Amino acid sequence: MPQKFQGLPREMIALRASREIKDGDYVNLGIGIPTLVSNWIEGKDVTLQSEIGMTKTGPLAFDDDVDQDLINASCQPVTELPGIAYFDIFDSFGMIRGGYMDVIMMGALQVNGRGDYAGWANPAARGMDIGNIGGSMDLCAGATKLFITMMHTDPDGGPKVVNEITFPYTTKGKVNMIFTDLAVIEITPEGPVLKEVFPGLTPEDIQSVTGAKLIIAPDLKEIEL
Amino acid sequence: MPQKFQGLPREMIALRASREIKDGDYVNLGIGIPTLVSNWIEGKDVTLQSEIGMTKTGPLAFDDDVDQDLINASCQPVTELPGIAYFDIFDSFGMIRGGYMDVIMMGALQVNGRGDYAGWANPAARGMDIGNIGGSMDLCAGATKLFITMMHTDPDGGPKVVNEITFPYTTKGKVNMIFTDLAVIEITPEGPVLKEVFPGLTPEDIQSVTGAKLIIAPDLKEIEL
Amino acid sequence: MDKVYSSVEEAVANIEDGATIAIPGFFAAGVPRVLLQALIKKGTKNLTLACGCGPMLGAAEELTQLVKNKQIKKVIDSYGLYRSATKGLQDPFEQAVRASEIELEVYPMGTLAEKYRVAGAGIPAFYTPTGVGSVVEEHIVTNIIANRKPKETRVFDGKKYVLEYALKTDYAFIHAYMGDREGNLVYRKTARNFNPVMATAGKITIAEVEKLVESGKIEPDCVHTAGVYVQRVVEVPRVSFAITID
Amino acid sequence: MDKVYSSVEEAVANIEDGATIAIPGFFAAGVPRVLLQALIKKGTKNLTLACGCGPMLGAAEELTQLVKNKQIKKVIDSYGLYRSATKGLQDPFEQAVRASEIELEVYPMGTLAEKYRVAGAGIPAFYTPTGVGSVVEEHIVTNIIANRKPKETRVFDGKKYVLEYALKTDYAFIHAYMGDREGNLVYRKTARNFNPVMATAGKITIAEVEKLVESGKIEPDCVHTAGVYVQRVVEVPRVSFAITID
Repeated sequence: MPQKFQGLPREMIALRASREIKDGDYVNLGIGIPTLVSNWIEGKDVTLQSEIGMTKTGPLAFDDDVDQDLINASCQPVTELPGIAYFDIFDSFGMIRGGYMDVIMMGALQVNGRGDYAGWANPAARGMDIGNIGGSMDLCAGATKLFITMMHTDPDGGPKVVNEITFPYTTKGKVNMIFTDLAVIEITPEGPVLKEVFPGLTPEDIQSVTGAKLIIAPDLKEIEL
Repeated sequence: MPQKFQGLPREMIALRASREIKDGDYVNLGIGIPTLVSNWIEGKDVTLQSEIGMTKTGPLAFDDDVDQDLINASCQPVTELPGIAYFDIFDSFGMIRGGYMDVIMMGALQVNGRGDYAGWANPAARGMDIGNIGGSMDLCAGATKLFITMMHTDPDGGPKVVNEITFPYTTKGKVNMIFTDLAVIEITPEGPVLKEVFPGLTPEDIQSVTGAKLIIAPDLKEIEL
Repeated sequence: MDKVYSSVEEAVANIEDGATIAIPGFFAAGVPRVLLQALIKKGTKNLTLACGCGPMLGAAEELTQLVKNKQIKKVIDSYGLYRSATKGLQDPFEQAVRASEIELEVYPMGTLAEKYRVAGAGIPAFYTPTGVGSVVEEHIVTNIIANRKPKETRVFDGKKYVLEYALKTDYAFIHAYMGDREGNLVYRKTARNFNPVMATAGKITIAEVEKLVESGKIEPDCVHTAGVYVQRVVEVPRVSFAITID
Repeated sequence: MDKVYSSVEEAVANIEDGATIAIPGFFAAGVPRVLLQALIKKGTKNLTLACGCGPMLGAAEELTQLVKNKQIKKVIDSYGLYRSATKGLQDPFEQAVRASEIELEVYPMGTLAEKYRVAGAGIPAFYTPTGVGSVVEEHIVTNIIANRKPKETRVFDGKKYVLEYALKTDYAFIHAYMGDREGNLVYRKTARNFNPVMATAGKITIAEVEKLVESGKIEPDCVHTAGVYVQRVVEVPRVSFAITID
């Protein structure tokens, strides 16, 4: 089944999500769309942490700037910003679990309206029920604010904001907001609240590609970039 | 009560104990007579660890060589040997608990024949039943070989190698050998074995100032320095 | 983010009565004495000083002043008393402990180190072999009898261990040789000791640095404490002091 | 003590079949590839590779060779499979895992980091919030169903935690930028990652260093791994490799 609606390109999801990052924040960006968020923080006084063991990670490195001893947690060559610090992996995860990250952004396979999400194993695609946990569960455990950035539906057009999670959980009850190509959804104690929609789409359009029952925000607006 | 027998001076107890240290050993020396052992390891390929956070601790520093940022765990200014490394306190105690020290030497208030010892609190002298634990219990927990160096009797002539420990325990069942001014005693599953005596003294002399019942080694000999 | 404060007074200004403050230093080495002096000046009361190995013996003048001002409620340490019982008898702090006016809670040094480290690393509790065979395995060791709460033990693979808990503090005072504006810190020789673990244990970590440098001036592979752990940085003069605790 | 070996072959000579070896590296960074190549040459069988974050994806050629030689019994990792399921389908290692010929035991990365760290520090077990709300809290996550042993959980202050255990290994292979004859090591940038914790986890720790220097040539305040943890040091050429794991 093809995608029902055309929405934001991945880079623009990242731009929208980047608006939630404030001066002074320490931020960890997961693999996928979250990594693209780093393109949108220029001018902000933000420190990127990479769980491989550094703070003040700089932009991607190319050509002669590539140093095989300097990669981010997505295995991409990166550069140094002034004030960069390197540290051991246990220190890196100490600060992650210890709550020192102000904002954590992750991709997901499925999220539900209670703030649970699944992102580390896709038994259907992999042919087994284990996969790559990586640092995702540690990042969730220590998260102050946990944001999910992802496409609103899977490659077959099926919902990723679901009523019930069917893939192996990464964490439960920790997600604060979801940023997709079609919408911005906030997880509240009452349920998932639709806060912003892609220009031209109605709440009904969004609900039609969403598994979880959405609450429509009284001040619902278009996604502003 | 004065001391019944005259034995080795403290420096010579340290010398005898130092004979147990072999090339390649990592060694931690406690406060008191153990610290003096460091005077007798020249020429040996031995690494001294100080729990304050260094390996390859050098000899004491004097005059212009004193650096207030470079002290050993007894708060004495020391010097650096080639290959010295500094580390954090949790790393220091990680290697101590983790069993990386080949030899640990400690002073004691009381030791018994089962390898228990007391060294951190003297309620009689202090007027309370708490005192300074310092790193002593960690050193015992991680010890491969735990040696006690001390005077054979207390300042009043009372035994320190006792039948029953009356001061607060530092550890139980961990002591391997005891080096005093009068004797060398090995703790074995059968009990404390008198291995060496100060020249001129008999096993009966040693027993007369010892609380624990001593087993006399078949190859009993004089303390050799 | 620029975390530099212009004075130690400003850096400690909002510390409230009743706060728990981590105080690093191993006897005379690496003690945040200038911050302690600011705390005396400010007169904050009812303090718990969470130490590692006798930093207040290294900062004896500051300790005596804090005791005389009745600012201290409790001290946590592995080595809080003078080695000499005779000297201790004349020490105002030890007198207050003996009179139960100040609580002294005692742990093995390595257990304390780990209690601070795990506090910063999101780990609530751990098992350690240290203290087994002593009163440390039975209850919290303190001069205040009512606070001697029992401890748990557990056997793994035939060996007994004690369950110990994370020790998070409201503040941590840190003494570093060098720091940059982001709060990245470098310590010197054995003055490092408890500073890095306590920097992670404090909810608010305040670092006094002998040398303040611009960000980018510290060799990134040689940073001892990453700035993420440090909320306030203040430059202080290097203080000379006697190296003795006897 | 001089711990230098003259060749990697000599450094790995006594590794026996069935050994568990810690392999640091975070994808392509800091992987001890020359030691891995010596292990392939030696042909040691029945190995357990205790990893942290996909070092064998960074050393893909070595992994494929080890799988083809049937040298691997088990891999412990947080990220042991290619990101792309399509690529994974063609990967001999993943095929062996899917066929249950090789066991793959999976932990969260920070849990693994701590398992190695506490192993070297004499701590048998610790509680962590990581994995709560997932299968990680329920049992050991592995493709071999019979080995899915249950895990304990416990609530502290109203929050749930998982009990995890130390992971001590027979050997640790370490990749360092610089080392001296005593085994003091310095890592470079993000090639540090799991190397320091694994250096403490190995009963025998073997370090390949790109630059061997005399004792005293490393700045003592910048030593990352103290020589006490390292039993063997061997100088190796710097290996260049592709930085990709997709």
